[in-house]
Amino acid sequence: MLMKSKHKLSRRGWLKRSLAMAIVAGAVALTAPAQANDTIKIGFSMALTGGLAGAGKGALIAMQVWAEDTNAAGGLLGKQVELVYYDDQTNPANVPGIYTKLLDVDDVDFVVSGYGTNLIAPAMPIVMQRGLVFPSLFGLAVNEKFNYPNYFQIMPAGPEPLTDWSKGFYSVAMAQDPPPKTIALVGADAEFAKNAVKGARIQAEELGLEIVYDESYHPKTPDFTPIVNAIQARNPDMVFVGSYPPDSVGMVKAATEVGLKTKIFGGGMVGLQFASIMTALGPKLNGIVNYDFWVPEPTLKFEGVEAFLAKYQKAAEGQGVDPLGYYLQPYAYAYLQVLGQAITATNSADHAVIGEYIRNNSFDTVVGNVSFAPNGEWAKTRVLMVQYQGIEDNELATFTKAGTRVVLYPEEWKSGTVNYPYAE
Amino acid sequence: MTADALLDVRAVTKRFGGFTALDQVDMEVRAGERFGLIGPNGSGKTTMINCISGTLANEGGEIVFKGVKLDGKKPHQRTRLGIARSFQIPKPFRSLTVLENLGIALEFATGTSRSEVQERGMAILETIGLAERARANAGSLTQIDMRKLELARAMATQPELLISDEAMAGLSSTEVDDILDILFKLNEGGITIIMIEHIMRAVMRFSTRIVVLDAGRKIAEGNPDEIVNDPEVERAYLGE
Amino acid sequence: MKWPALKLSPFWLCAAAIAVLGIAVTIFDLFNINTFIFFAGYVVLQYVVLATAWNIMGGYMGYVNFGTAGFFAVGAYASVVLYNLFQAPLALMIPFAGVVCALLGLAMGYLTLRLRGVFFAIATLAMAIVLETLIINWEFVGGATGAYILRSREQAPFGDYIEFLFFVMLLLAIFAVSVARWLELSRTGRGFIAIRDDEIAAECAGVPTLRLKLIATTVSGFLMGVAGAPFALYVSFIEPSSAFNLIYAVNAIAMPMIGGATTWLGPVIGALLLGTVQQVATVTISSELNLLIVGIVLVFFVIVAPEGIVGLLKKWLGGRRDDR
Amino acid sequence: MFSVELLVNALIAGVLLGGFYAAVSLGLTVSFGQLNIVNIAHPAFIILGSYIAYMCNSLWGLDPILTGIIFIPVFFLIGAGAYRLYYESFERKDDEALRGLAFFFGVMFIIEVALIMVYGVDFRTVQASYIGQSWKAGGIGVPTRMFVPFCVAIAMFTAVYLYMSRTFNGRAIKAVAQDRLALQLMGADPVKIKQLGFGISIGTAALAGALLIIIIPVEPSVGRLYIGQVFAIAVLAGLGSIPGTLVAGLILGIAESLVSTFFGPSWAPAVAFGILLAALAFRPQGLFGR
Repeated sequence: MLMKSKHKLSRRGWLKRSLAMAIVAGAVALTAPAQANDTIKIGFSMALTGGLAGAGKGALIAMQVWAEDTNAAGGLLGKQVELVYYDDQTNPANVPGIYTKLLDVDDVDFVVSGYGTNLIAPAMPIVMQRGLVFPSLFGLAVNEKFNYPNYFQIMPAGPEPLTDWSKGFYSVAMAQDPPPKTIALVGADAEFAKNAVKGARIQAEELGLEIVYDESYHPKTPDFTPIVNAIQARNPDMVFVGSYPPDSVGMVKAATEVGLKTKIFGGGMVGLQFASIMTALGPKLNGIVNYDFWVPEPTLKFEGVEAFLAKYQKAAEGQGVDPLGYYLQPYAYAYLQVLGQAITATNSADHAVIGEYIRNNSFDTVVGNVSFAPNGEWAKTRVLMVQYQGIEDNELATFTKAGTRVVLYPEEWKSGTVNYPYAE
Repeated sequence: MTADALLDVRAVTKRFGGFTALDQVDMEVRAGERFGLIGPNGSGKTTMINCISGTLANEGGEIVFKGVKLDGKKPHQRTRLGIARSFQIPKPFRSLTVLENLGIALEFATGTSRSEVQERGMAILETIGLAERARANAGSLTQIDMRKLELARAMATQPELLISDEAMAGLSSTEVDDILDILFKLNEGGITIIMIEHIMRAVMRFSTRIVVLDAGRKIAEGNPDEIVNDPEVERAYLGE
Repeated sequence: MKWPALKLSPFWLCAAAIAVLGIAVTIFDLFNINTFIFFAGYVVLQYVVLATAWNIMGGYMGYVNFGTAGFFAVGAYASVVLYNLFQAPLALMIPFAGVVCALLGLAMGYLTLRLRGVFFAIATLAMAIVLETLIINWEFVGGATGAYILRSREQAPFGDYIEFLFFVMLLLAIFAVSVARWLELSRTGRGFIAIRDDEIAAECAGVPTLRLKLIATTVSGFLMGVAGAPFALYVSFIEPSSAFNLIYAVNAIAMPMIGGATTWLGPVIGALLLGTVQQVATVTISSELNLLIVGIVLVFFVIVAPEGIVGLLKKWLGGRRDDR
Repeated sequence: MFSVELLVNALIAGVLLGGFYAAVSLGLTVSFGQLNIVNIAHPAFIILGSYIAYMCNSLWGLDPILTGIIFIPVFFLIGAGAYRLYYESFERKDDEALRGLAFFFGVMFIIEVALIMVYGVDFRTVQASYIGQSWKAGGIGVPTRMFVPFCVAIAMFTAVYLYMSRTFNGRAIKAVAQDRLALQLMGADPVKIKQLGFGISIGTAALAGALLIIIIPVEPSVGRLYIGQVFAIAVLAGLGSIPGTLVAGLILGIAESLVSTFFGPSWAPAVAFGILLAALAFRPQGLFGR
């Protein structure tokens, strides 16, 4: 056909053009920012959009506070610190590219992880290949498979993250008289919640508790009333929940509406630590026993944490992030503190030397004294079990006061006593 | 059934929910015939065509074409057996040229090789009178040309039986004559034609035999004269 | 008509040249290309495969598949299954994932293709969600917790493993585009167009529409599956919410639309362009604007340039079909 | 584990959830079912409604349902404008199947990202007196957080149903996709009628969004999760049938609730979509379809 030959010509032209376009675009990507050797660059990916962006943005602000603090104090190895970061869009597929860009194009001196297990794991092969020190932020049992000696995880889950997570929940419950006999386990069908429930299941079996309900739900479940009803029908003494922010809210609402009767309720509910959700739920939180990482109780006023929070809260204004910054933010500051202290102490930029130092020393940070187990987790768990107590309104200020989230566990940091049972 | 029946429709029934569109309709089309199928709106003409061409499945009765039972056969299989149809509302392949439209039918229905499409397609377009529009986009045709394309594409499947579904609706009287001429010419070439039409003048002039449907039932059958004088037909069209 | 022989040669010449170039930069480290380019390039090429696969259904036949992420994820998880069973090599994973997804496409086709186009689109959406639920509840592949797949550091003779992955994806992209182009130029491809323009008319013109649609879903599924097969190796850790990420579905639609959905070249251009822009934006803009680009570019193109870039180029080069 | 009490509770929860599902799908029944416009961005408009309810609630303490009602006219205008653009760009050129779909896909993304830029990705909730209460009789409980949205949903259904069946314009909307010509002969401009219909469709999103944020916390991309559900209901209903939408919503709600109560909640969404796939495969015209 006549026209077809014309097509052929132009098609060939397009192919050339599209190739040319790809090459040009690639070249743009290659163009590195101006190289400067008078700074120490720390690179990372962070979830600034997508599902984990709330946490990611908060972490980023905390990390920027650390950089300012460090630079004000003279930097590291006599050089100013510069943070180089990219948005991973909460998509793990973006992570490998970002870390190679950081290392090969931006020539960063150090890398630290982004936020969350899914976004930490994809970077592991790259940092392992190059033998880099890799401080990580809130990954759950990432190193179980990789067994990488230079991996250091700042979340205080402890050397056995699966079970250490809910240890406090059982410890508080089993100390009661009479101790509970039955437990219901419920969790979202997603990475963290599954692990949290798994750990809770292992311990329930070890303690000889009868598991009367053990189900997971789809993370997008809109109404939790049927689930709470089904749990209530089994009358468990304990209810352990592994959930994410929206379903934590749904679960708490449904529990108050149904009038869930159990002796202890909570455990691994992510989101109840966030200012926006605490103010939304207000008094409905009373009695819930849930994990936490930092709360403004007198036992947890570590050196520098209040100064940090003041700076963070100022920087966070109008950024659409958590205005209090208790949960994750001090740890985002601390994992850089660990790296910075190790660099200063060894006076070296050699990853092997620094890794060796971190493995063998402890660090005073805004989240307290940190030392790492051989698998890179905290040497000793410090997942707090706190109970919401005496909350009467939905004001933000309420949650800045001591006594609203009383630390029950670990014993070392205990700041009050448990109200038991949850509801009868 | 007579020996020379090309298409034999036996007691065909089709229901849509509670509505019976065709009720035990029998009809027989002989080879080489010019057959008219008429009836008021909603009488079941289009449903009948859809059952014959296979776009609808009849529930009762059977349809036999050249001695082959059509039940369960897909429309494209019936097309390959030699039943072609045009559509009341033209359905051209809009992103293709007129010739390429025919190419689809030629390649798929008759297995014409790509290299012969041009020649055979152009031959059909000559017959239909659409040759000079061969390279035009099918979507850009005028109404009359679209009707012609419908017929041309149907012809490209090399049918023995051509069903023309209201190919003249909305056309001017010279255009109607134009289409009629084409259909006569095709019939002379040996193709049996079923014409569904509202334009009485055209049906009566064209058909050698006519079946009248009303409310899903066959109410009359015969040559044009008999039909015109049938009281039942009159009642169906004019109401009681 | 003498064009088939003539027409094949420049395309295959280009394909061969690209493959040779791929070998040169991966095995012989020609141009000393930065590792980052391989990582980014892998993602872009993966989109070339996905967009091309989508376009076989969407562009040629007019059946919009919202379930690209479902096929992609099933391909990725098929690899996880093989890995968990006996640490299968990638060379086995790819055909296995392809066959699994081809069967999935066939099954989906049987189930849904008698439906009108829009219903089909919704059914694909539902199917992706059902598949995600199944994977979430399947502990063998990690369930909701996810699964680790440890890749080796190096792969001879490519050196760095990512160079190997990049090269594999390059071959897959060439393969996918060749298949799409071959379909487009074949009788089957012309049947696809007839189905897109009017399905009933196509059927009545002798086109076996159901069979062609099943061919399309099967081939399209196969290609989406092979695109997903190396994914777990690329990210090392796979869990349902990232494997079923909606971005794959969105990009698989946006890329052909932007490039031009009626030819094999459209999705290639769209994927190279949009994919590269996304990769560049990831390391430059780093904000919500990144997502906004996809949305705005997509809306802009469908309104202003319905034929995509290919259509624009066609006009610009004056190679427009004359109607008269 | 089975008891009558549990069954009754599951049914109540299912009915209440189903009413809400139906409210969320109503707009799509009008646009997709009656006007033949595949507005894949409908859930995004609902989320926009949620955020407006959130904004008014957090700034001035306005009741979310009241906000929803106030904003119906605003959304109506947005919808009418969006249809105009859609018509000029796609429908007039007979190009809605592929590009129109892609257009709404893009719109969905733009709304989502715009919300992220303004509000961030935190989950937002509203305060109202009826959230967190419940009526109890024996072991049976009715949470008002679900009951109030259910009542509003029923009211909205009744209003739209009456409008569509009792007024000239309403009947014209129902007819427009089937028979444009007849409409023109009756002196109605099909484009204007579709504009009106699409306006109503988007208008319902304002109120549905308010209901959504009463029931669950909302973040900008949560709408995506509901695309499947709302289309499932619209299809199951038989496209364009308003009573059918209500019934289909209830069926989905009850199915999810029963499965969630008795078989384990992780299968609830799969069962719902199983129903959809079965409906598509065996009865594509839907429950109330023609």
